[in-house]
Amino acid sequence: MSVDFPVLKPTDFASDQDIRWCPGCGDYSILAQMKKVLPTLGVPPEKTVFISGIGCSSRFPYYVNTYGIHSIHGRAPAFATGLKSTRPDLSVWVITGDGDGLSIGGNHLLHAIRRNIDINIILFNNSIYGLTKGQYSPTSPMGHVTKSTPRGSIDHPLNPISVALAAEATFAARSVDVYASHLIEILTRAANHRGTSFVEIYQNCNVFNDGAWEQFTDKSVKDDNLLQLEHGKPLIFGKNRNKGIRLNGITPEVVDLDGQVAADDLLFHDEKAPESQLAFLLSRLRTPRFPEPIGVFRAVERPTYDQMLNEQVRVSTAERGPGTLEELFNSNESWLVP
Amino acid sequence: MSVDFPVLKPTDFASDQDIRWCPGCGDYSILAQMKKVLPTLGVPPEKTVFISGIGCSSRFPYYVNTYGIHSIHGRAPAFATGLKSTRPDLSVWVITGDGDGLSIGGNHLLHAIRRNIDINIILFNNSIYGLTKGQYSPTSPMGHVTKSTPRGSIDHPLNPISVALAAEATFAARSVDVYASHLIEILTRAANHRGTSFVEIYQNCNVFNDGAWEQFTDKSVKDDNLLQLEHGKPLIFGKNRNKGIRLNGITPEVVDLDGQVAADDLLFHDEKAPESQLAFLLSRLRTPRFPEPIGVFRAVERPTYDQMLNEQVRVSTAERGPGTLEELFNSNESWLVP
Amino acid sequence: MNSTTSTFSPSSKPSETVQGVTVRLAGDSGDGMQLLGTQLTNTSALVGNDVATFPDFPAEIRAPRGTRAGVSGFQVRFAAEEIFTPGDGLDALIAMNPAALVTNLADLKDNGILIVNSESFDDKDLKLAKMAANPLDDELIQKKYRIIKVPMTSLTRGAVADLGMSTKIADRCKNFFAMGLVFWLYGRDVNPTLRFIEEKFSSKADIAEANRRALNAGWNYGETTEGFASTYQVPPAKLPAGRYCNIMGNEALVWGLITAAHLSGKQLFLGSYPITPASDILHELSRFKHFGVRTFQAEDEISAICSVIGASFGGSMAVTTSSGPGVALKSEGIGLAVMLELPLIVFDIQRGGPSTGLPTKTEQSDLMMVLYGRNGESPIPVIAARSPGDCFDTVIEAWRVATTYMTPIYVLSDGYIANGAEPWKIPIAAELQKSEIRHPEAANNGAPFLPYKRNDQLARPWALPGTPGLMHRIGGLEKEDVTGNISYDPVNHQHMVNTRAKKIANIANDIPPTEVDGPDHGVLVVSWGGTYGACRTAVHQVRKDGKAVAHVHLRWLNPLPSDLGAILKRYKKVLVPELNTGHLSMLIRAKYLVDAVSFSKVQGKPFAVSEVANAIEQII
Amino acid sequence: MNSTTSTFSPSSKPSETVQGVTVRLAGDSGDGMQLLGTQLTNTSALVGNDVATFPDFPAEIRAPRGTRAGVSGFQVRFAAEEIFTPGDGLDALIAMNPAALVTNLADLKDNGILIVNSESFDDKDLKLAKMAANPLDDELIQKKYRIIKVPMTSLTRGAVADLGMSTKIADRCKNFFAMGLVFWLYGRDVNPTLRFIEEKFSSKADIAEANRRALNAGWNYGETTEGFASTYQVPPAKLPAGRYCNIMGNEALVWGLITAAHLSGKQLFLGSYPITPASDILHELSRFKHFGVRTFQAEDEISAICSVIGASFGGSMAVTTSSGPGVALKSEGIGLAVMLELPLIVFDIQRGGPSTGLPTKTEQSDLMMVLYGRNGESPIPVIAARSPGDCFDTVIEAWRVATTYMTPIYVLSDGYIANGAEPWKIPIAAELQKSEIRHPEAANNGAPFLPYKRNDQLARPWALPGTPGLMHRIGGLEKEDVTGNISYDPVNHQHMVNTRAKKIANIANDIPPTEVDGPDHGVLVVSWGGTYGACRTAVHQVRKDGKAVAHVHLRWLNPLPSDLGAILKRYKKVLVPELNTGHLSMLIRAKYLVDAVSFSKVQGKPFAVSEVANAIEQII
Ligand SMILES: Cc1ncc(C[n+]2csc(CCOP(=O)(O)OP(=O)(O)O)c2C)c(N)n1
Ligand SMILES: Cc1ncc(C[n+]2csc(CCOP(=O)(O)OP(=O)(O)O)c2C)c(N)n1
Ligand code: SF4
Ligand code: SF4
Ligand SMILES: [Mg+2]
Ligand SMILES: [Mg+2]
Repeated sequence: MSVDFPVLKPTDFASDQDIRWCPGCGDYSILAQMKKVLPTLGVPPEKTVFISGIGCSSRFPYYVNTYGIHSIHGRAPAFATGLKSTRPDLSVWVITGDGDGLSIGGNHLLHAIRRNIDINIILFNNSIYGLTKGQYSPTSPMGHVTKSTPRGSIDHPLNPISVALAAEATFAARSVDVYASHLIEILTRAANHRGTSFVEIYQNCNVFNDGAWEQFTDKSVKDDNLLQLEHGKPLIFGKNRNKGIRLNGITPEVVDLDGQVAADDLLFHDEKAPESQLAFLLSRLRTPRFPEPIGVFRAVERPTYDQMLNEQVRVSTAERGPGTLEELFNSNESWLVP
Repeated sequence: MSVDFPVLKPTDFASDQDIRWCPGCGDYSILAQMKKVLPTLGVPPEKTVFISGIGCSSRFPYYVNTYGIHSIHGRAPAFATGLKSTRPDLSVWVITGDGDGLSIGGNHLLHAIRRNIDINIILFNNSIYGLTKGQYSPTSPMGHVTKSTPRGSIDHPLNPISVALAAEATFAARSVDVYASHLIEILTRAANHRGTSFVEIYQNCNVFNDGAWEQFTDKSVKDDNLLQLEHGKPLIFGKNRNKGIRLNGITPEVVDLDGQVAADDLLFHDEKAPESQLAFLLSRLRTPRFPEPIGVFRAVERPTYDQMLNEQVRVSTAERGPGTLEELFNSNESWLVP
Repeated sequence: MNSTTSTFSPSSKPSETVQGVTVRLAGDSGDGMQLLGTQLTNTSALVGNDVATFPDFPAEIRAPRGTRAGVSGFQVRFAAEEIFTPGDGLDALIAMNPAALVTNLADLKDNGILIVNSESFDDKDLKLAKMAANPLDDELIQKKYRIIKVPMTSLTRGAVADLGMSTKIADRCKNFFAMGLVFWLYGRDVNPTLRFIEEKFSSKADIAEANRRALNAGWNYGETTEGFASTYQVPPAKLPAGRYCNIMGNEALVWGLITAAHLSGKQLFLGSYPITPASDILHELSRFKHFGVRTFQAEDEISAICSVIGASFGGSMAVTTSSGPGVALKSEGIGLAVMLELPLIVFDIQRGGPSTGLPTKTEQSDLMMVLYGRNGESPIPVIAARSPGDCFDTVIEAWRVATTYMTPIYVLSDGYIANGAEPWKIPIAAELQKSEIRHPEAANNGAPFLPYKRNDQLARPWALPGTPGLMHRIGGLEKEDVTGNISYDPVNHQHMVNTRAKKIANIANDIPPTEVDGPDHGVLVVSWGGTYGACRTAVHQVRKDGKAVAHVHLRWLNPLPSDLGAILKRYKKVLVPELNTGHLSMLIRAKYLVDAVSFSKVQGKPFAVSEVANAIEQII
Repeated sequence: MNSTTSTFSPSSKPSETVQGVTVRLAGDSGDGMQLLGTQLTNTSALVGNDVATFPDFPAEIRAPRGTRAGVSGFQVRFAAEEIFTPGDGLDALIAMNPAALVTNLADLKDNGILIVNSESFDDKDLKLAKMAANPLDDELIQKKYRIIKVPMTSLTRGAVADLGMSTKIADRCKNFFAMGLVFWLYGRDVNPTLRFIEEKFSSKADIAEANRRALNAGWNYGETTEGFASTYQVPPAKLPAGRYCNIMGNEALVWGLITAAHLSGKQLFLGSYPITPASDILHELSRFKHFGVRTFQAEDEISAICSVIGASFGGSMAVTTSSGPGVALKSEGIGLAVMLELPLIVFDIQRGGPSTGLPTKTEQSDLMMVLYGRNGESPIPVIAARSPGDCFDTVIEAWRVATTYMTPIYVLSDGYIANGAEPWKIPIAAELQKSEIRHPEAANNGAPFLPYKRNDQLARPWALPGTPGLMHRIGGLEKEDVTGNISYDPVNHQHMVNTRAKKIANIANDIPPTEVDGPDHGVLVVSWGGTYGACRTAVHQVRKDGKAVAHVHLRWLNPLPSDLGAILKRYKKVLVPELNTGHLSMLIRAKYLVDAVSFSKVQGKPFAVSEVANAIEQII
C-alpha cells in the first residue's frame, strides 16, 4: 500500500492547534514519536482517525492532523468499534489514560479487546488523574497519597497488561514515554498488528505524580529495573546483562548469569505462544522483586471483529443476493384490496 | 460466632414468594444449595443481604428470607460496595449473571474484586441472556446461533475466572448447578473467605440454551471433561482417574497415568500460591483439549477494602480525637463582629 | 409470498353478519396463545377485514403454570370498517384455565361468548389460580355470559390418538383445537394456518400432522355440537385499494430503517443492547445482512450509543434502539451527539416506569426525559409513531430530518405499538422518493476545513473520514463558530447555544400543516403516539352524539408544529389524554399559555375508547 | 484558629475612604493569582469588610505560558456594606502580562487603576498574547485608565538577591510582590499573610523568607514611589454581630454535610467520582475521617450513585456529588432510588454544557435534567443553594426532607457558588437543632414486615439490615402497595405512581412562606440558585430609582412553594433571569399559566448586576 503513496513527513501529521499540556509533560514525547511513526505506515492522514476519551492524554487528537473525535470519558473504544465496524478501510487509534481507560472505561476496553476489533489502543499510564488535578487512579499504588486519599489509597491497583490478556488480547505491549526509539518500534508494531493492539505507556505527569516511573528512567538504576522482551530470546537484563529470569516450576526467579547458570537455562520469551499464560506470567513481574518487562508481551493472529462482521454481510449477500425493497415488502403474507 | 446462636434450618431462609423461574431451570438447584449453606454459616437471616442486578438469576434475592436488593442491570457490586463499606457487620452476597456481571457490569465486577471488598459474588453462567429471551452473552462460544446472531456470534468469549484473576482476585472458584455437594462446599468456602469471593457456576438455561454444559453433567462423559481441583494435590482426572495434567515448560499437557508417568510428575495445585499465574494457567484449560477445572482456583489473604477504610477512620479518630462541630466551625481563620 | 386461493367450505350452520368482533385468547404462557392470536389476525386480515391487536404477556419467561402471573393474553379485533384500536369490551373470551378466566372475565361484554377448556378446572387448577370455588358453577356467570364448556384436552388427545405420541406432546396441540373452534365460529379460512403449520413444522412431520388434526377437530366440534347455534361473518372492510400485509410495530420500524437507508444510499448500522420491548428490532435487523445491514450487540447501552456516533462519523445511517432504563444510560452520549451535530436516530420503545418498572407493559412516560434528560442546553428533535404501520413512515421522516439538519433525533414508540399489529398498505418500492445526501468533497487548496460552517438549515457539513483535505477534530467541549476549535469565549458560547436551539426550532418549517379532525370550535383533543387510535375513535364517537369535538394528533413533539398555537386558541377547551402524568399538556401550557387539561392514565395499559370518550364528555 | 491582634503600621500617605472596592488579579495560571486573591479576600474579611469573590481559571492544568488561554483571574469585592456579588466594573486591575491585560481590560472602569508588570511586555510576551502592538504605549489606554507600570521582575529579584536562589525560584515570588503592593494600596494588614507564609512554607525556610521579602518589597514600593498619590480605606461593614469566617461554596457544603450527619446521629458516606467543579467536595470530605466520614472514590458515576443507595439501605447518611455529564450518568440509578424510596442526596455542581461543554465555567442549565431526566414517572425534590455560605443551610434542609419523606433529593449548586467565597456567620454548635431519625425496631411476632406501609408523610419505614424480623427485599420493579411485593396490577401501578407524586408534592407543606422582597405590585423578579446576589442587588438598584420591583428567590424548585401561585398573580409583569434558556420560567408558565418572561444568559459567566437591572428596566 505504501508503495504507490507519496512519502509523508511528521509535519504532514502536525495540526495547527497549540498544545495545552504542562511544560515537561510526558505526553509531549509520546506525541513526537507518534508523529514520526504515522508517516511510515503508508496510511494517509485522511485515512487515519484518532479517538480519545477525556483527560490530559485525551487531548491528543487535537494535535495530529487526521480525522479525530475527542469523545466522552471512558468510552473511546466504543466509538472506535462503531467506526471500524462500518469503515474497515480506516486506520483507527484510541488514545486513553489510566483513569479514562481503566476506571470509568474498563468495560469498553475489555470488550473491544475480546472482540479483537482492528484498532490500536494506546493507554497513557501516569498513575494519576491529571486533568482533574491529581486524584489517585486504578494504577496508583496502595498507600498513594493524593487529593482524594490524604491517608493513602486503599485500592489494590490493576495491572493493565494482565487485564488486557484476561480480555483475550491478541496484542499487548508496554513502553515508556521517554524511550523514543523503543516507543517508535512498539507503536509501529501495534499499527501493523491486525486486531486490537493494546499498548501501555509509562508516562510521567510532572505536575501531580512526578517521578512515578523514575526507577525506569533514571540512568543509574533503570537497567536493573527494566527487562526488554525479545521474541525467542532468553530473559536477560541488568546494566551488564548479567541477570536473568528462570522458571522454578511455574514460579519465576531472578538469577545471576555467573558460571552456574547459562542463558539456555533461562525462560525464553515467545510472544506468539498460542495460550496467554506466559504473557500473563511476564505481566506479573513487578519491581522491586523483578525487573518490569517492556516490549511485546503477546502478538498472535485471530480473525478481527470488523472482518467477520463484514464477511457475514458478504456471505449473506452472496447466498441470498442483494436485498431489494420489493423482496422486503413481500416477506409477509399479503392480500389485494380491489 | 455460630456457637451462641440458635441452630437454623434451610426453611429459616426460605421466603414466602412463589418462584418465577421456568420449570427445569438450573437456578432452582443453586437456590436449594444456597438455602442449605446459609444456616451453617452462623449468620442470622437479618445479618445477611443479597444484592442482584437484572436477569433471571437476579430474581434470586426474592427467594431467600434475608434483606435484599433487586437492583439495576450490572451494578450489583457497586451497591454491595457501598453497603459493606458502611456496614462491615453484614454478610453481603452479590448474585449476577453472565450478561449482568460480564457484559454491562464487567467494570464494577473488576473494581469490586480488585478492591477486595469482603463480599461474595456468585455468577450464574448460562452463556445466554435468559430474561430477555435468548441473545448471546459474553460467555457464549464463537459461532453461537441466537436471536441476535442468526449467523453465529463473532464475539470471542470472555473467561470469567481469567477475568477475575486479572482483577487481582483473592478468591476464585467454579462449580456446576447440579453438583449439589460440590456447590455446597464452594459456596461455604466463598462465604468464609475474607475479601471478594468470586464464584462462577455453570448453570443450565433449559429454555434458551439447553445442554450448554452437557459435557460436564452427562454421566457418560463428564469425568473426562472435568478436573476437580484439590489444594496440594496433583491434577488427576478421568473416569478411572487415569489421566493427569503435566507441565511442559509452561505449557500444560494431558498425560496418561500409565507406567511411564507417575502422579508426582504432574502439576500440583496450589490455591495459596502468592502469585496468580498458576490459577490463570488453570483457568485457560478448556475442552476439548483439556478437562475444565472446578473447585477453588485461588484463595489468598489480602486486607479487605472495608477493613482498611474503617481502619483509616479508626486511626484518624484515635490520632485527632473524635471530630466536634466546634472544631469544624473553627478550622478557618475567623473574626468577631461586635 | 401472496395468499394462494383457498378451497374453503364455510359452515353449514346459519351465520349472522356483524360489523366487527373483539376476541381475546387467554391461557398459560406455555399454551401458545400468542401464536393462536397471530394466526387469527393474519387470517382475518387476509379476508380483507381491518384488524388491530393487543398482545399482553407476563414479564417472566415462563411464570409458573396455571398461576395468574403466568397468564398470557392476545386480543384481536377484526372489522368490516376502518378501526384504530383492538376494542374495549370483548365479544368472546377463550380461557384455557381458571387463572386466564378470572384475570380476563371483567372485560367480557354482557351476554358475550365464554369458551373454556372444561377439563382444566379441577381443584388443582383452581388452587393454582388462588380460587376458592369453580367459576363455571357460578350462577351469576352462567346468567351473564354464554358459557361454552369444551373438554378440549380429551378431544385433542382423541384427535391425535392413533399417531401414538405422548399425551404431553398431544396436549401441546390444544391451542390448535381451540383455534379450529374459533375459526369455525367466525367463518375463517383454515388454509393459511394449514400452510403455516406445514412450514413451521416442516422438519417434524408428526407434530405437523397432529396440529392439523387438532385444528380440524376444533372446527368440526363447532360444526357438530349443539353448543353453537350459529357462526358470525365479518365482511371485508373498505380499505383503500392496494396490496396489504399485516405488520407489527417493531417490524414496520425495521422495514422503515432498511427502506430509509436504501433511499438515502446509506449503509445501515444498528448498535444496541437487548431490552424489552425493543429487543425484537435487533433480532429482526440481524436477519437482513444481505441488505448490507450491520448489527452490533454492544456490552451496554452506553457502548451502543457511542458506537452509533462512531458509525455516523464514518458516514453510515446509524441508529440505536432501547427502552426506559437503557435510554437513561444513553443521556451522556446523546449529549455529545448534540455537540458533534452528527445525524443518528435513537429509538425509545417506551415501557412502564419508573426504574425497571413494568417491562412488558406500555406507557408514554419518557417524553420529558427524551426532551430534557441531558446536562446543559441540549435540544433534540422528537417524533412519535402513532400505530404499528405508522412506524414505517415515522422512521423515514426521522432520517430525512436528521440528515437535513445534521442532528441526532429521537423516535418514540411504545410496547403497545411495538407488539400490536394492523394491516399495512405495501408501498410501491419504485415510487418511494430517494433522498440523496451530500458530503463535502476532497479539498486540495490547503485551506483549513471548517467543520462548523453552516448552510441555510444551519446544518454543518458531514465530512467523511477518507476524504483528502477535510481532516478535522470534533469533541464535547464548546467549539468556536465556523472553525470548530475549542472555545471558552462567553459570546461564542451564547451564539452556539442559540444556534443549536434555532436549528432544531427551524425544523418546524418542514412540518406539514397540522391536520385537524373535526370542527374549529368546542373541545380539542390533542394526543401523540400510541394513543392515536383510542383518541380518534373516542372523538368520532362523541361527535356522533352531535357534540363539537375535534382531534389533533401530534407526530412532532419537538419542535411543535408552528400552526399549533393558532389552532389551540380556537377552542373553548383543550384535553390532552396521555399515558403519563401530563407531559405534553405541560409543554402546551408552558409554550402557549393555554389551559390544557391533562387526562392521565398510568396503568401500563392503553386507553380504552370509553375512557377517553368519558373524559371528553366530562369537560364539554 | 482566631486572628491574633496584629502590630500593623498603616501607610503614611494620605488615604481616601471608600464604601467598596472591586479588584481583579490576572496573570498566568502559574503566577499564583488564585493564592493572591484568597489572601486579599481573607485579610479584607478579617478587618470586617463584607467580601464576595469570583475566581476564573482555564480548563487546562497549565495552559501555555503567556497565552490568552492560560490567563487565570481572581476578582474580589470588599465593602463597608452588605454585598451580594463580586461587582461588575473593576476599580483596579492587576495584569501580570499582556494576555492578562487584553482579556480583562474591558471590565476596568474608566479612570480605574491598572497595575502591570512592565517587564513582561516585551515582543515575545506580546507575540504569545497574539498582540501586534504594546498596549502600554496605547494613547487611548493611557488616557482612559490610571496606568502604573511596575518593574516587578527586577524589583522582586532585587529583594531576594542575597538569598542566592535561582532567578527561576526568585521570579516565583512575583505574586507576593504584587500582593504587597495591593495590600499597601488598600491599607490591608500584611500580618495574616505573613502567618500564612510561615505555615505554608514551614518546611522550606528559604522560600518562606523570599516570599516575606517580596511581600514587604511590594508594600514599600507603594509607600515610596511617586506612582501612588494615596491609599484607599474600606471601613468594616455592619454585619450582624457574631463570629465570622470566610467560606467557599464547596467548603460550606462539606461543613453542612458533616453537621447534618452529626445532628441526625448518622455516619456520613460519600460515593463520588471526580469531576470539575465538584471534585473539591470529595477532597475536603476525605480529610474528615475523624468525624466518621467515609469517602469512596468510585470507578465511575454509576458506581458512585449505586454505592450510595447501598449505603443508604444500610442506614448511613449517603450522598453523591458530581456535575453535568456525571449527573446524566446517574439517571438510571437515581430512578431506582425513587422506586426504593431511600433517603440520599445527589449534588449537581452545575457547569457549562451541553456535553463536556465548559467545565470550569458556571451555568444553571441542568434544572430540567434533574427534574425530568429519568425514565417513567420519577418525581424527586430539588433544592438550590443561593450563595457560598447558603450551601451549609441548604444541605441541612435537604437531609431533613430526604429522611422525613424517605426520598432521594437533588441539591443544585454551580461553579460560581462552589469556588466563590463570602463571610459566613459561624453558628453556635450547641444551638443547632438535632433531628433524630427513627428506624423500625425488631419484630418477633412472625408477621411479615411491610416495607411499603406509609406514615402520614406517605414515607415508608427505613428498616435497617441487622434488625431481626424485618427482613425484606426491594427492587426496581413496580411494587404492591404496603407489602412491596412485585406487582403488575394496573390499578396498583396507578396508585403507586400517584402516591410517589403526592409524597413529593406534600413537601410544599414543609416549605416556609415565600419571602417577597419589595412591593406587592409592579414587576416581580423570580430567581433561583447562584443568581441571587445579582438579582437582589439589581432589584434594589432599580427600586432606588422609585420603580415598583419586587424579588422572590426560590430555594425549592420541586415542589414549588404552595403560596407562589398567589404571589405571582399580584404582579403586572414577571421576569425570570436564569443562566439557561429559561427552565424555571417554563415551569412557572406551565404550572400557573402566568406570562413569565425569561431573561436568559448562557455564557458560562454569572449575571452582571447591570444586565439584570437593564432587563428589569426593559419590561417595566
Ligand atoms: C462522565 C465524566 N466523569 C468525570 C469527568 C472528569 N474527568 C475528566 S478526565 C478524568 C480523569 C483523567 O485521568 P486519566 O484518564 O488518567 O487522564 P490523564 O489526565 O491522567 O491523562 C476525569 C475524572 C468527566 N469529564 N466526565
Ligand atoms: C439498563 C438495562 N439494559 C437492559 C436490560 C434488559 N436486560 C434485563 S436482564 C438482561 C440480560 C440477562 O442476562 P444474564 O445476566 O445472563 O441473566 P440470565 O437471565 O441469563 O440469568 C438484559 C439485557 C435492563 N433490564 N436494563
Ligand atoms: S497535569 Fe500531568 S498529565 Fe496533565 S498535562 Fe500536566 S503534566 Fe501532563
Ligand atoms: S429463561 Fe432460562 S435461565 Fe431464565 S428462568 Fe428460564 S430456564 Fe432459567
Ligand atoms: Mg492518568
Ligand atoms: Mg445468563
